[in-house]
Amino acid sequence: MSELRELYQDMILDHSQHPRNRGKLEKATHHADGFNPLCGDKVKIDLMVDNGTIKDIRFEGSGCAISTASVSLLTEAIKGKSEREIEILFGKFHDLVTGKNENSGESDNLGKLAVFQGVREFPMRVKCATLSWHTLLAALKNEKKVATTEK
Amino acid sequence: MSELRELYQDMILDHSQHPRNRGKLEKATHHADGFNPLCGDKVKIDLMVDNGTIKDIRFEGSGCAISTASVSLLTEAIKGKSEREIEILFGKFHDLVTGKNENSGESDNLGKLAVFQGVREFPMRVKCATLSWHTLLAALKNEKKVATTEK
Amino acid sequence: MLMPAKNPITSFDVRKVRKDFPALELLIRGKPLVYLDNGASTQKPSAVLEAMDDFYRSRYANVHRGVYELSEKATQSFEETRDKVKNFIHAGDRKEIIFVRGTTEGINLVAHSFARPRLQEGDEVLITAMEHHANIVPWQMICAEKKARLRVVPMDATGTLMVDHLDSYLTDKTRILCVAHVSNALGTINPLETIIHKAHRMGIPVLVDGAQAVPHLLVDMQELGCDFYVFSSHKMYGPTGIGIVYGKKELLEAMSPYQGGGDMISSVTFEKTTYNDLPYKFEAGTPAIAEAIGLGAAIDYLQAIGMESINSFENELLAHAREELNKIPKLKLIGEAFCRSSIFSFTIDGIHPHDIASILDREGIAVRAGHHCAQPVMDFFKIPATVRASLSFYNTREEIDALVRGIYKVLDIFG
Amino acid sequence: MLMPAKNPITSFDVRKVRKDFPALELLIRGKPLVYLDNGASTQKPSAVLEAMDDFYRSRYANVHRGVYELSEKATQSFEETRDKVKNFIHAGDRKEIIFVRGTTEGINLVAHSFARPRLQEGDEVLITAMEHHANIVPWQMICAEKKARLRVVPMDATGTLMVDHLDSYLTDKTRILCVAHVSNALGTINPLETIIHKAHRMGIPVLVDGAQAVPHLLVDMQELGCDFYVFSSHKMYGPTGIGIVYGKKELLEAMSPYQGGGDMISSVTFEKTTYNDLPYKFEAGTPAIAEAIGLGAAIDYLQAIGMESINSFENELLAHAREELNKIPKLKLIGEAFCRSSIFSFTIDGIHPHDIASILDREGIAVRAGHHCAQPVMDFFKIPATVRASLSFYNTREEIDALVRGIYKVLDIFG
Ligand SMILES: Cc1ncc(COP(=O)(O)O)c(C=O)c1O
Ligand SMILES: Cc1ncc(COP(=O)(O)O)c(C=O)c1O
Repeated sequence: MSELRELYQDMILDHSQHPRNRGKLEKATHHADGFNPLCGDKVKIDLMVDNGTIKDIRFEGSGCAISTASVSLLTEAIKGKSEREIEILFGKFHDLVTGKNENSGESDNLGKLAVFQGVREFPMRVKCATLSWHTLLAALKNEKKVATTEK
Repeated sequence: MSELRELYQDMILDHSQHPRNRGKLEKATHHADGFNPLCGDKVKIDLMVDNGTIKDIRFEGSGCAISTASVSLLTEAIKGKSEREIEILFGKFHDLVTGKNENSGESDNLGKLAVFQGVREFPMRVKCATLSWHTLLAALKNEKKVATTEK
Repeated sequence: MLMPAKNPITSFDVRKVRKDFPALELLIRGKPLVYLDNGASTQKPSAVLEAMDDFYRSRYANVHRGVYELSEKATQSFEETRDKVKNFIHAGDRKEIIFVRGTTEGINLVAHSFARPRLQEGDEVLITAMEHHANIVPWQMICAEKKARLRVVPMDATGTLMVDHLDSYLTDKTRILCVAHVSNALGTINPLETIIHKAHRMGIPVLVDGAQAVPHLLVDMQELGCDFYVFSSHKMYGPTGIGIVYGKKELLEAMSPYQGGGDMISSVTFEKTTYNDLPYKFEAGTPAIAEAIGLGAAIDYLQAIGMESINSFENELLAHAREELNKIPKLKLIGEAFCRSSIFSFTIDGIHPHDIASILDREGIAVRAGHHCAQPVMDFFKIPATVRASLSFYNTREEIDALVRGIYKVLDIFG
Repeated sequence: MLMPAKNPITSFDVRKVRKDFPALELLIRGKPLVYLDNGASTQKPSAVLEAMDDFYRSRYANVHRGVYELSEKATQSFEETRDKVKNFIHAGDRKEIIFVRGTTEGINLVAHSFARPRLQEGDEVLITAMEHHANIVPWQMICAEKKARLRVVPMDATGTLMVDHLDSYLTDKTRILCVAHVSNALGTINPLETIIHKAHRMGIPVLVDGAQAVPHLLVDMQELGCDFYVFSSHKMYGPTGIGIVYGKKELLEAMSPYQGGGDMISSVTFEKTTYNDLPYKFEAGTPAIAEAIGLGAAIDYLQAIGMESINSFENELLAHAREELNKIPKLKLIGEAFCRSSIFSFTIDGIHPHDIASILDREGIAVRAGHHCAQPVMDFFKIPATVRASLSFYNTREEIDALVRGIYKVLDIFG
């Protein structure tokens, strides 16, 4: 059970049941849709970007606990950041959930996002944890295509 | 080697190298084409039927020794016979080459056709021995379709 | 059907049967595998694996074209499966049995070679609200090409097809009706007799997607009278890579070929090609030879147990499962049709199916979470996904109980 | 090529290699099997059979859709083969590797999804005089549908493509050029570099039928630069039921799907369906999963031996065979191209190939007699059929000698 408890930590359950920053942004400058065909998770992200940094963010969509908590915590983590900073953060986050750099202490810089460490034991859930990030990056590039976690 | 000698008896080799009744019938009343897609054997049969019995027959085509000998010996065996008689003869011939009725002595009634007895040891050559018969029966029915040995 | 069998099967011994399936002894992270994803694909009995292995080791050659003994033997073994399939589904003629890769390719074949040339602008193709993507997308594709209309027979909230309304969907523009025998997402068994009767009264041919039926029910082409029936080997304890299209001979004969190549022709010149006779006209190229041998062994295996025994045992299991699951708080079964096969879908309030399946997986329990390639069914029930457990005759009551315990763990974690 | 290798292979030990192939120990009516029909299909090494058997026993589940561990493992193993194929043929991207049933289905896929939408009335499809039916019939079918013209690059009496004349066949109406890498009836290796260069200069895409090349030659997509390359697993020591289409990513991306169904879509409603990304767009339905595992093992096996070793050893065998056969009176080799693979066709004056093959079969020697699915080649040489012996690296000089002795028996019987 401990691996499961590690995956479904209280903070993840809390954010999945009470996600923050849900909704739309009337004056969004950027937008993208994300979709994970495997489990049907969908996420829509609205951004307000000003001067290269993110002023505001909202999301809509339905997904599993991991993907909902991921997008909820993401919205809190990226406000005020630039695209470059977000890419670096996602790189670290990706390493965390895929179990790369296991003992490098990188997760220290991830703040609350470190709560997703348990995902590394569930390789099939990596896509749940990263869908929102792929969608965010697609929104920043204002890509028309629906973002997926497939490569 | 004995099975092979039994298959390629002198009479079969003779008929395959010097087939009888080769050619066309100017005044054919019936005609059919036969084709064995497996080995590419082709045979065309012209018949002159009068009053329900076969007055004359010619064939054209290329094939292996078994199929050429078969059509050559067939042309000799069926002159003067009625469709019904031919069907009965083919029934016996078919039993002979497939090895049915092995010891029934039926082959006695087959005359020279009994030379094809060795085919029973070569199941894959049955079609070679019977293509001409299928084509003959198709000609008697004046079927438009190309006769094959497939069922 | 959901009723417990009248005579509990005495001859059927699930402990013994399980020994035939090597994969059922696997451990998943130390816990015994509880394999409840049989709707996606079934495990294989040793008899099937050994038949294929032995074929490759002792009789392998390409089929249909060799004049030597090894090839003749291979061809015989391959063609024997055609006869076995014919007998298994009570087809009228071995020529009516076409080897394809699976249900998906089978439906595409019929869409391409039967329906497409018969579709005019404004014509209609009729499917149902509970079809698998394999029985939706090929029809969408040819309807788009031919400017025909895809119409959908609705179902009700229990997941039962609204057969009473069928007549209004069967028009003089309907060129084919395509329906699943058993729904892979809901387990519903559709009333094919009524459906086929109504369609045939209007002269409309019927294709049945039998992917989820053949492994569980006695299937009889003579009784059903459908025009096409399509299914996959890998869902009926046979190997991957092979499946079957049954088609009525007159229809198959009138159809143009599907793929072009060797074996499906009788002669080729650059100017003109003559197609081969049935069934070869539809089997271009080297077929899935060893897979046919494996499918033959799977049919032998199923027939040795008997489809009636399989069906009654699975019905008992299903009844037990539904009874136990109905006791779980917040759990909702999706699909409550009266006639059902041993598939059940469910959701739990506030917990996403994906999370449920992940937690069950840690208990060794393999179930599916997702849309089950039936997104329109999910849309109908306004849910993103369900958890689906699909049973086989090799599953046990204890495995159902393990599932139930697993679900309680889920509830516990999500507090 | 026909030249003996410069350095006789010391590392290659055919005795040892033969032990890997259980079927090579078979007896045919008491005589050791001499299997010389490798062009039709090859025997399988134990490694391939064991990989598939083990997969079914310990890792089997459906792929791509399961959220449980077993399915994830199965998906990984399946997708690993895509990488192996990519590396084996030096493709640029794993997305360029599409699983199909075999060469035949692969060519049909390209004909349907690439060529068909691009063909207008009066356009031309260019093939060659030595194609297998699989590379003729699909093109005939779409040319007939689209009122396009099928044109044929001629060959000369040695069975060599008349590449000098190619330019006059490449017109601004040519939409695709389709050519065999190695002719299955003649053994000719076609000068692909020149051919592809000439076609590309005119902006014409090239499909290469690699069925007879991949088992024998080092094949490199980067070097060849062709647009599509198609081959079958069963001819390269892998299982039946699977094959590969390589296609350049830009072309595959621009193409419409082939078959519709599960896995090839990313979302489905009754109104609208969105197709999945490469390679899945072209892989509808449950694929040949275990077969992919087997193909992966076959590639591992071939790479462990090394395609260079295979090629040089086979060339030595071929040189020996041609030398010995040329000594036989009345025997005529059909196909005398300078660049050749280890396939040779022959006829004997006055003796039909079918009779030759039957007699050889009694000696345990499996050769093919017939048109080898290349009837136009037979028509060109004005013969109904040939005997074809096609070699593998597991054949020996002694087996060639047995063939020669067998042919003398034929001559003897036909006196
Ligand atoms: C050159 C060539 N192309 C195509 C094919 C067809 O391959 P398959 O039957 O595996 O589809 C073959 C083999 O028969 C061949 O030799
Ligand atoms: C009802 C139904 N139809 C069609 C299919 C597709 O079968 P396959 O993937 O074997 O082609 C499936 C299985 O996924 C199914 O359950």
